[in-house]
Amino acid sequence: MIDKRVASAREAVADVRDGATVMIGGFGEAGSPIELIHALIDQGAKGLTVISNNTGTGLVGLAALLRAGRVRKVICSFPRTAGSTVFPDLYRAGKVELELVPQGTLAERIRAGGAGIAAFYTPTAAGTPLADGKETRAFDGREHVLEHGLRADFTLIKGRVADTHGNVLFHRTARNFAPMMATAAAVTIVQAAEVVQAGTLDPECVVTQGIFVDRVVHVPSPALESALNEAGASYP
Amino acid sequence: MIDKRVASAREAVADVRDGATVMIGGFGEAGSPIELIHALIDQGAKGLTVISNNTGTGLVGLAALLRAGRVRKVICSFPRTAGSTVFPDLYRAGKVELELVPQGTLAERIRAGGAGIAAFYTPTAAGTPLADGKETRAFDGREHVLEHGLRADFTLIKGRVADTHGNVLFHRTARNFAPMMATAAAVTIVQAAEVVQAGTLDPECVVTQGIFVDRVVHVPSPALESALNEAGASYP
Amino acid sequence: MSAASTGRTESTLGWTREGIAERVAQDIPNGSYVNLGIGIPELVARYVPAGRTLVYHTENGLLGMGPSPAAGQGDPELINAGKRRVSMMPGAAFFDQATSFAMIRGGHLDLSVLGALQVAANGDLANWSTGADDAIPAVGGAMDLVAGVKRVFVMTTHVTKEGAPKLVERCTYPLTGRGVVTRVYSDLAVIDVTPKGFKLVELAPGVAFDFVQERTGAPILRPTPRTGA
Amino acid sequence: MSAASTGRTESTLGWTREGIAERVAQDIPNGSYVNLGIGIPELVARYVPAGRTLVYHTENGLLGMGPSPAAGQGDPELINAGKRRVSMMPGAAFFDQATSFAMIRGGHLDLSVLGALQVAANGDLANWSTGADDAIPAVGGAMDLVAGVKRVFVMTTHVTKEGAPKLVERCTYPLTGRGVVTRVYSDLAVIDVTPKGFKLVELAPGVAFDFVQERTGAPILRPTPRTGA
Repeated sequence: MIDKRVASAREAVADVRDGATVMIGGFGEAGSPIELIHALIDQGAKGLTVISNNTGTGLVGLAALLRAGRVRKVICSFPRTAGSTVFPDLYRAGKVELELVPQGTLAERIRAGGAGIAAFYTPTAAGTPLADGKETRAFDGREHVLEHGLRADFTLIKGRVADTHGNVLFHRTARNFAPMMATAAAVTIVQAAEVVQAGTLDPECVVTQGIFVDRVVHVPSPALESALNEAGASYP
Repeated sequence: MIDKRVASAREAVADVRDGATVMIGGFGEAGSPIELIHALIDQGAKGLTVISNNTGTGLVGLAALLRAGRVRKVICSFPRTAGSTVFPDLYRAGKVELELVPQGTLAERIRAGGAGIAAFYTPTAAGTPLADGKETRAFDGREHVLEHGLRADFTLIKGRVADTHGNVLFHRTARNFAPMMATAAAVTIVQAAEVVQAGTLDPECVVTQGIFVDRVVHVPSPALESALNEAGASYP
Repeated sequence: MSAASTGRTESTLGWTREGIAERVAQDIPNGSYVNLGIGIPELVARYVPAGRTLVYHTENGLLGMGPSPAAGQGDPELINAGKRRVSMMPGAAFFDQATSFAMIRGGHLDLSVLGALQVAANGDLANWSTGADDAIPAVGGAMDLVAGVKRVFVMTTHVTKEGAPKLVERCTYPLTGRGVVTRVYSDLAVIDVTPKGFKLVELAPGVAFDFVQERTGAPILRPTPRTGA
Repeated sequence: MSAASTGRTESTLGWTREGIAERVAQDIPNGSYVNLGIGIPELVARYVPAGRTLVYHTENGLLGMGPSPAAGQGDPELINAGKRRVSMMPGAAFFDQATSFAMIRGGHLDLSVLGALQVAANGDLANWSTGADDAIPAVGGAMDLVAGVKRVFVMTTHVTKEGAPKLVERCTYPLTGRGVVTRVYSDLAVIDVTPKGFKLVELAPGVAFDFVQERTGAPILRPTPRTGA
């Protein structure tokens, strides 16, 4: 019997240590695992390095984790969004470090980390300030930048349906970074709106295979950043 | 209106030039696009470089293409299989060149070629004869081999269902190399047992997206290598 | 809409931004796979001539993107790269970010239409940062798009609000990519980036060549006269 | 099956191949993700103790592989890496080769069980080629498996048909990988590869240490005595 379910988001993130690197899925609010992030705030780990595409909006989810002072460094492609003030304020105050990475390079570095590829040469960012200090090399006369794989201690992602083996389906553009992040962490935690027995999902349609997933938490009605923000919510 | 259907396999491969590089999907007989290969034999292009995992069995499909003397070089991970004699004979006679690539490196090189990644460092084959003459480099104290992306002029693959936009679903382990090969060629040709209108397939389950596919050929009852071989078939 | 469809307004010389969008749309062949940058470039989708089908890619993971639903409608997890709710067209497909940027970086998209801070005569583009000290740096997929997409069209006002040229000899803002711009569509003209620098393709109605040249930070070659039939 | 379950035959000293498979199976924890090499290693699946569920990976693109159907049954496009027809278990998933080898190379598989031509005292493995001039070189996924999977178990006869040791000081055949083997299960013994070389874990029933050492091309350390409770 294989059953990766854990009873709660709280239990799922209980062993995140201070200083851990945590990948967090989502593009804007789509795919943001808010309940897992809130459980991580409750849990208290600090000095975290967060790898995510954005930095959250309002005072909930990713923005709330930053606001709680738990994040030392962000590896990110787009840390400002309409409605994001927490990260910009912390950044201007010098209270959080930023490693800015082009979105496609971020995705590819995470995929590489999960796929055992140490590094790769990409044409993206060649000749720009984001290639400063990086090794470059010409292939077929075109400059490429050497980029290294990224790995994390934990990945937190949101799925639509997961099974007891950890196979996951996503919802539309909420898929975004989750499939790569699932592969690149020592411990991958999925919150899913629906949890089913192994054998329920179509083997042809599984997006993230169970081998990449360690813990499955059932979160039947996940909150959305926009709805929480419209309601003026803040966490905790 | 977008409609990538072409009337026949013959029409689909009509513009393959002598000396072209052709990726051909399949792992063993699973996913081997036999009708497209046979059309390529009829078409007559020679001096081809073929990128595929195997070299076919019996006297049909990939083995028949080799036997017809059309292939100058094979880039391949496992060119001998029970029931394969054509490639071994040609190879021993010095009539075909072989670039042997570990299966995962082959898959990753094709993916890289399709994804605009010029080259990558992999631990696979480090310290073995298949790394001879290749650049190596240590990451975290472990030796990695530099491998380059692969691209082709044409890709021939077999799907279960395709739509008029070129979205493709595959059948079980017939998927294998097809999704990467579809991304890595100037012209990607899919033979599909079923062809449907765009809008029919579930957008969450599409495996190969239409952007990677140029031509769709309806081959309602594709032949299987094993069945043809049992019947003693040879092509042409 | 009527102002847009005439391509002009009475108060301003040259094309309106809708007029630019309409002009861009004319140059996109049927069946193209297109990524429209956030903001003004999104207008292009409204002006695609009848009989052409374009497939829109949004880098957050959708091919076959359709128009935005009415305000308050739609799915908060069916969004575009600008984080606005969108819809999907027949033949659409969802995929992850690695696949999405494989499409971009691997040269599978036919066209990207982007905004610009500056475009240089050698095709360099600056459109992600003014380099200001207090700015929060954010790049998103811009560098990937210009590095990978086959043709990069820029849609922009010809000069800044302060009247400074946006088409320049060399970019002074941090680059998004080197030698990546194919063609610029401004309110005043359509201008190609060629190995010899900027080259006029077409002037907006009522705009004179010298008027454009005066507002451009690098020489513009005149179009090659068409010869014969 | 009765010979296998006793782990011995009357005619041969040590474990039969079924006996080796049974011994290997004992060492695989519940819930492990396992890739069994083509041929003899496939036998392991038959001997998994009751109450344990293993998930089998086959590198041609299936996780959750199940047993082969009866001859002539099954789907010719539902096959394993040995190109034999197989079935699928609840929770199975299909995927492409890039994903399959991401699982392998990325260290997601817990265990691979492979055959060997030679295993060296430093963990080097040779199992894909004898280097013979007339051989058709073919490697498949062997080099990826040994490079990426967390633990690599080798199942092998202790000596070749000609009686030469397969556990050696240094491999003479072309390598599959360097320093990759975790443990060797032969017909005579279970032997770990340690930083100090081969080290005995367990002798097959009725087999003496010296008998094994005589048939091994490198020194075997005796097991560390267990102390106290």
